[in-house]
Amino acid sequence: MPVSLVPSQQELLRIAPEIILALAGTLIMVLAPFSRRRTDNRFGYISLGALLAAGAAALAADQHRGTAFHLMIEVDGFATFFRMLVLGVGLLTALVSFAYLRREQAEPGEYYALLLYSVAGQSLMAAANELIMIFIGLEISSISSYILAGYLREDLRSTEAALKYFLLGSFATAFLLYGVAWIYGMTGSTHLSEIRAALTVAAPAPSELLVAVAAAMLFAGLAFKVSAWPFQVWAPDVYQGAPAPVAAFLSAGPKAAAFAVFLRVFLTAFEPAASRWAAFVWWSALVSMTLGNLAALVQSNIKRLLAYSSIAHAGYVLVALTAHSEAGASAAMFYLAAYALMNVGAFAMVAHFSRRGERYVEVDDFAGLAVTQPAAAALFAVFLLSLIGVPPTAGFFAKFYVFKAALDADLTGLTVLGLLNSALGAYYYLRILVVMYMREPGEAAAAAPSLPASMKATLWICAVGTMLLGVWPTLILGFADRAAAMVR
Amino acid sequence: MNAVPLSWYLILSAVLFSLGVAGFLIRRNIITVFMSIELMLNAVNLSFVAFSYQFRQADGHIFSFFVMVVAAAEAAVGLAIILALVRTRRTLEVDEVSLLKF
Amino acid sequence: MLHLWLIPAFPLAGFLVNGLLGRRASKAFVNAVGVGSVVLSFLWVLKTLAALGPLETPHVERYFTWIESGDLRIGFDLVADRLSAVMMLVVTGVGLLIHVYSIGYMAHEGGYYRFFAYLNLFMFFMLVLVMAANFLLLFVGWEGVGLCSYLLIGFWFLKKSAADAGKKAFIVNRIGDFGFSLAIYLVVVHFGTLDFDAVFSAVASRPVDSGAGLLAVIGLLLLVGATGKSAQVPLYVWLPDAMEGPTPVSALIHAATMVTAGVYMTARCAPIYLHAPLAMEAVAWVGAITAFFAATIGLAQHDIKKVFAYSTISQLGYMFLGAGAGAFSAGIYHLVTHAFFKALLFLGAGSVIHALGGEQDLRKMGGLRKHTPVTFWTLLCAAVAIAGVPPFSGFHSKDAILLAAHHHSPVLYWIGVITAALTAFYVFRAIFLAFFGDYRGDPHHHPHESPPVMTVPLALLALLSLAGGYFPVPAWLAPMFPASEQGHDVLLVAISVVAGLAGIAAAWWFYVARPGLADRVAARLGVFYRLVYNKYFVDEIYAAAVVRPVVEGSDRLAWRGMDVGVIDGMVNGVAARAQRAGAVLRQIQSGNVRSYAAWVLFGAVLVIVAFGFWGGWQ
Amino acid sequence: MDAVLFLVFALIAVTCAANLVVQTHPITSALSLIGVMGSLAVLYLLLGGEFIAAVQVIVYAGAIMVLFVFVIMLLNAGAERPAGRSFVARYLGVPVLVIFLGLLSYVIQSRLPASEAVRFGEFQGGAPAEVGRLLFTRYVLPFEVTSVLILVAILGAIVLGRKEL
Amino acid sequence: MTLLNLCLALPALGFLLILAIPGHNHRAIRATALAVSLLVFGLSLGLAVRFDAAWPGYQFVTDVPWIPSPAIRYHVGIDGLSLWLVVLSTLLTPVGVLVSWRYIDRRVKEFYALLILMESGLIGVFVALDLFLFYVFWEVSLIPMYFLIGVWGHERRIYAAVKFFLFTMAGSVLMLAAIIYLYTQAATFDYPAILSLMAAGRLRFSPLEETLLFVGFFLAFAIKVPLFPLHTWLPDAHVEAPTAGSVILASVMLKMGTYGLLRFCLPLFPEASREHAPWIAVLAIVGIIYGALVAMVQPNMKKLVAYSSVSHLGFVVLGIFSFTRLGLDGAVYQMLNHGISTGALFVLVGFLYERRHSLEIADYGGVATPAPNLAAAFMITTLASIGLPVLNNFVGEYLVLQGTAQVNFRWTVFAAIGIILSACYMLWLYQRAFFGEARPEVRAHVSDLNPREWAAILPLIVLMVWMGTATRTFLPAIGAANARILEQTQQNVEFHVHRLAPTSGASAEVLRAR
Repeated sequence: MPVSLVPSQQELLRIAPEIILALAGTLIMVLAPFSRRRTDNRFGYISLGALLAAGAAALAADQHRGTAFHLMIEVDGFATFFRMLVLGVGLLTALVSFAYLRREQAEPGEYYALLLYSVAGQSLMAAANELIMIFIGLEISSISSYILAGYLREDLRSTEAALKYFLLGSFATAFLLYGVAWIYGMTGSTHLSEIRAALTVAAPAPSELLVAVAAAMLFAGLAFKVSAWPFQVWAPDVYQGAPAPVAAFLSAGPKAAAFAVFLRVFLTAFEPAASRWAAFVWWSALVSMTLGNLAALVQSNIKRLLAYSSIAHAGYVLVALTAHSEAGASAAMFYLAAYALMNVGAFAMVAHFSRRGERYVEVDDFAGLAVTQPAAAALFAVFLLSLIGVPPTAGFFAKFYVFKAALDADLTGLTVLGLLNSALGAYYYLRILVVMYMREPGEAAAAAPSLPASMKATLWICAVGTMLLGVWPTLILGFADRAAAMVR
Repeated sequence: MNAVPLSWYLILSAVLFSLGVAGFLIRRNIITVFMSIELMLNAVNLSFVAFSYQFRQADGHIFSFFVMVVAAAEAAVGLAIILALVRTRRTLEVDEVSLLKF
Repeated sequence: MLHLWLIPAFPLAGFLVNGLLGRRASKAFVNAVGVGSVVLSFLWVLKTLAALGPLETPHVERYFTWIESGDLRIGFDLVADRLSAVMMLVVTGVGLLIHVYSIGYMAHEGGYYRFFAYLNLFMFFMLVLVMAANFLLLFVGWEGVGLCSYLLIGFWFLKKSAADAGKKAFIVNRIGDFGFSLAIYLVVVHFGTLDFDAVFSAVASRPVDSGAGLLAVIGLLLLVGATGKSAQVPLYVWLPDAMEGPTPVSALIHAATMVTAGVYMTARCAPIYLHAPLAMEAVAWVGAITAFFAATIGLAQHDIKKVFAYSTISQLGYMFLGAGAGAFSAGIYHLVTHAFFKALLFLGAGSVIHALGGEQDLRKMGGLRKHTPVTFWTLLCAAVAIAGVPPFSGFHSKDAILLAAHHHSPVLYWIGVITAALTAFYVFRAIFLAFFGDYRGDPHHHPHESPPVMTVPLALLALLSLAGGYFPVPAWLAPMFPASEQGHDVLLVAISVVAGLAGIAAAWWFYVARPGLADRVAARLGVFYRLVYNKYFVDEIYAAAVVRPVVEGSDRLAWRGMDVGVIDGMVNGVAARAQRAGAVLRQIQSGNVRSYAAWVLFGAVLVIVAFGFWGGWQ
Repeated sequence: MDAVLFLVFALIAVTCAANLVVQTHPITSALSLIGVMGSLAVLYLLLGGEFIAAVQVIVYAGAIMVLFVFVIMLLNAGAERPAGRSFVARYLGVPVLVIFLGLLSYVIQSRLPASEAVRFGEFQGGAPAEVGRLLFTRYVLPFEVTSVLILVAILGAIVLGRKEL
Repeated sequence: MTLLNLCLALPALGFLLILAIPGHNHRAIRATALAVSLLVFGLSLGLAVRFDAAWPGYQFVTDVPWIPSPAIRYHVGIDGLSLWLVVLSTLLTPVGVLVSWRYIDRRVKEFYALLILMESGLIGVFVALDLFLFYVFWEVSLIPMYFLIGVWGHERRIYAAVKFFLFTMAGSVLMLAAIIYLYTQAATFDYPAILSLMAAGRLRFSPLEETLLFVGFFLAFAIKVPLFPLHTWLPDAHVEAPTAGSVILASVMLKMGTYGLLRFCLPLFPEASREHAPWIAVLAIVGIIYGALVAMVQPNMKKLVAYSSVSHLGFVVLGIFSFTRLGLDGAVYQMLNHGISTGALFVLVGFLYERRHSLEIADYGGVATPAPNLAAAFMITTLASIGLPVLNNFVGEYLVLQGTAQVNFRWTVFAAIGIILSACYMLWLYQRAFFGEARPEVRAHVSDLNPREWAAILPLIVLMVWMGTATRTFLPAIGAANARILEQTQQNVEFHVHRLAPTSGASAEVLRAR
């Protein structure tokens, strides 16, 4: 067959966001050695620009949907949704990092470059339609996040987080790969649609058990990335140790991208075998929620608390996945978007409040913040309430859609347990609110610096977004609905 | 007795994978732990190549090629992380890297 | 329209004016409003009754719908019939005298305006009670007078005993009201209305309840209400304590009017009782037992007001006895005469207390005949009336009751006779102790006669006590109740009169002729005397059997046990368990990478098993 | 012949891998790993993977492992101290690992088409030409994208390896 | 129709307005809060005036789409049931503002902002006709209260606030589950639409489904009411809350639960409601007696009043689950009554606290001497609370018990015991606090009511008398709404009526005649 090595313009357009990000990353990387000023924000601006441009490109690509590069990439509504989501997370993370890097005296150049690369990897994952492509996207995203987690290399916690993340991440990746190998062995393909076809129409059909084991290994690899039970162990340590903006990024970006893959793989490729995996996802969802919430109850470090809560939230998204329906997919998408807004907001607040060297990261340090900085406290409160799932915030609608999808799929028991879980989860978020609003200001809150402009911008964007989605969820939901319809 | 069943390769792969896992579980030197991961990746590669034989396709080879690239990248980054860690902690004992817990 | 509503409205207006403005107003103003409103009310009663004439049929006036829900409509309706006419006259008439008396009695008390406001409010509710044309409105008055009783008993609220007594009165009454209200609910459930005429005509069309049927239940529940308000066994305990209130209050509320509400209500519900012999029987026996029981306690009291209080309870028992024996008109008759002589007894007692500067203990009185002659003579009038000495008022009404009782059951008659003797004894005991012999009180205090504003009402009441028996109450009421044929048995009359006279004689013997004998007899009687002296320890028994268990139980079992212990314990337990679970779960997060890897591996195996061997095998 | 070759190199691979696991000194482990890689390269050849066998030796055993050895030397890593502290890894991990291996073996043995047998030389699609063709047609995007991965790796090494702060 | 929307929107605007005022300008903040709340009250009176009591359906309806998928509508409207509850909310908010005037002296801006915001949520709960919208308002009203208790409360405020939040949250998530499930069956959240689907027989639930859904709704409401044994959050919340918080909590927030029972539980799940009525009624009665008994032994005034609320609300629940017109009317009336009289009690207790800085009854005694007007106001409120005729509570209690008597006389007997007990605890409280010789510290600190305090308490006292006598102002509208609700619960549940009927045949007769 005659093949052209030169990709068409359309194909290039369909990967334009990744190209832009990679180029911008490289540009920063090249420029970085020429600027050794720690307070340099230029790279930040470059990356903001790149992210915005990539967003525009993603939207442009959405106008020309279709596959590219031999079915490696498929630009559809789903891909665009997640691309925009991870780009948005990248944008917010970049904004949070402005002040943070300056404060921590860390070099901004490589940081932003890594961030852009990581986002590029996630963006690829969102659009990838083939396991190898997914794998490479995942690795780009992961390896850059390993480094980002250890970016404060003088900091014991940061390096430890990086090491743990790296070792366990690679460990899980090995499982993922093993699964890919087996899938390839069963179906002769790594392309999602072909796998699906092989599972449904191929004769002789591959052994169910083998497929199941392969799917299980894939599940292990992906569940690790989204920190769902029973692969959640790494998350608390890494979130706690990583620099706060990075933790914000980890909890939203890679997670969203991994979920995108999760949805694609399990709702397209393995959809025919749903009877095999749905039962376990049910348990995974339930245990993730419960375990995350219970363990969060007893945390005193706010980053660690948010990490456990992130496990719980992964559980909620898995509830949507358990439903394995279109509604479930769109609910999961909405949830991830909402979660990104509120969780990045919350971590941003932590990043700002913690001061140099992240000294103030205990929940109790926030005592009386509402007195000394009412506006900041109110913004934080919005995020926390949204994390609880109180209307009219995005978090509420996110939970609502998830559980609606679950009920549509007759998952009554899981719904009830999930909702009870969200009541349980309310407790530890409330504790932060309590400390912030109902205690007298402590040393940390009394000396809290005022919000720098970039931080203010992040917090306001997140808060307004959270509230906006809480009042007009359709802003995103319609998008998600249409996108979800196309996953299959 | 000339032909080896494909499943032997796969079982070998599984055994090597498991040994890699065992290394991760048992070894305490961070570098050795890391090498165990490399062992696991190698085991996966064996599977890829074996399956590739089954389909008489070269795709599996491509995959293992990519795996090697990834392994290389991981090695570079991983060793850099280990270097950074050792610089601050002066230890290679993985058990001593447990500041963050509970 | 005769504007019946004005009758209660005047005192209500008086209450509002005095209540809102009285604190800053002069005493004269307060008097004018307080007494004037009752005068107006009394006059309006007279005018109304004159206009209504013989009242062959009840005159009902309907004003507005008070409560309407579904098919149930309860109006603010007032009725004037022969029964309520009697009551209106008694209430406004005696009430007026007592108001006037109060001007003198309360002259030196603080909260003067408050006192008159409360009295006016009481008049309002009492009039609503007697004029109500349906059960619920009657209940309004019923509760309202209870409230005023509470407020007035506790008038001197700085005194703990007064506040306690008020509270006790209210709560014990509430227990009675509990029964009354249940009766109301049953009436509505079964008759669909609360209007007297509709209910009673429906009752009339039913067969007589032979056993414990619906009407009997209603009747008994009403009786529970009546025992509360009219201080009958077993709910009489509040009335003696109620003497903590100012004496005019005792006279008006706890002798003449409010406490008779139960009798009035029983008479009002005569159609029900007549269809429920069981309930009738209960009424009679409750009355008889109370009459005797209270009389015995009255024998040994030293507080002059307490003596009269037990006397009131006893006399109310008489009225119930009459009603229960079927002689409703006799009961009401006695109610009227009792209003005269018991009000007089209390006001006289008040005059004595006033004369002695607040002393109420009979043992510290004596020889007051000389110091307070008007009081003495008027009190004596009351005493002969209550003792049933012919031809004074008590004789007539008591006889009517005893005759009916005998007709009903001779046992009841004999109880009545013995009670009559006891009554004569303790009343004259009080008179003799107070007015005869030598003054035993504080020698530095010089007793003085009360001012005319107090003595004039006394005199008027004395007149009524003596001649009140000639009001043709039974005849007037006869059309209201089925005639109970009572042959006028001279022997029975004679026996009761003799009993009364014997009581007087005994009292004279013990307290005038042979002073000191009483104490010796008391000492001889020992246990029995102590029992009576301590009022049979009923209050103590109630406290130990009801009050303390309830309070302690609520505290220990309900609050600290159930609420704090069990429920909150469970809630906190769940919370603690969740915390503990969290604390256990976090242990997984040991911080050790190798164990994390073990968990990941464990998870992978779990997933493989789940996907491979569990999911699809069904 | 095939069987003998397979068995010999499989045995070497397993032995070396086991040695990696039991040795306490990282250098010994590294050398064992190189042994595993070498024998795997032979097995690749048996499976028709000429290109991949070569890459295995050159890149993996040659480059990556050298990096490892270099770092071990750099850090002057000595033998592990005894007394490991992970209870979970030993008493949960090891038994579970046995189950894991048992499961996989069972699944492979029972479900995989048993007829398939590997004969050396029967499949020759793994020659560099074929691999290269695939790499630049069908897998061109992943191939290009790996460049980003390499960039990330470089960047990471720079960031983390840089000494001054 | 714009009137109702204004009632909803104005407080929200007021919230923003107050946020815009500089935090140190306390006077302006208070004035704004008062003005806004009075304005809203005025508007709600407009609602009451223009309300057509004869028309049983919803009035002032606004129905516009909010979210297309799933179809969630901004559908609001009021009937006789919600009308007075809305007015109650708008009345008590200015009262809350007035009683906080001096009481709240720190973080004034936030306090008033939250208070006014809460009003919006409360009104929303009572007017929402879309289940989803209802849930949103339900939750929205929760947050400000949480802060009011937690920030401006007393010593154990945090415990109380968290307990309050978690109890309510635990209930409401179950309700959310039920609401969503309902949606999956009915494909709409629109409440009237769901009812008409049910009436047309196009929406049916199996008994199990219905029971589970019922329980989902019921638990949420029962916690809010609170029904024994889910009541333990209430005493803590009340004791720790600032006066305004207690007032709003007791007067309005608890009514959200009973309102929900009546508005949603009964019509949506008529069979389940009837089937479970017996044990719910028993719980209500246990609550009545138990609440009263526990109230009796409380050493803390607010706790006493809080437990008395448990007792009073028991009557409401009992009335609702009597399924009689009288019971329902009484229950609704009792909601309003409790709002007024218990609200007033909390206001007065708040006044005492402002003077003496203690809630322990033992720290008072003889207050009547230095503060006769306060004592008089407290007395009237006490009397209203214990159900004295011509004051408001009597009417409600009477109707409830009368309605209950039509169904099961034994319930009435036990419930009526609560009325005896109410006199015990309230009068005992009154005696201990107000009677007796005034102690020196009482004399030193306690003064009589000032004009601001009069302004807060007088309207409530006037209402107590008004509602006790002129019931026709309120009852027709309530009755019309209840008749409709009762009708909705009677579809295809005839046979249950007989099963519930009392032992004596006569009352069944009466019931059938109705």
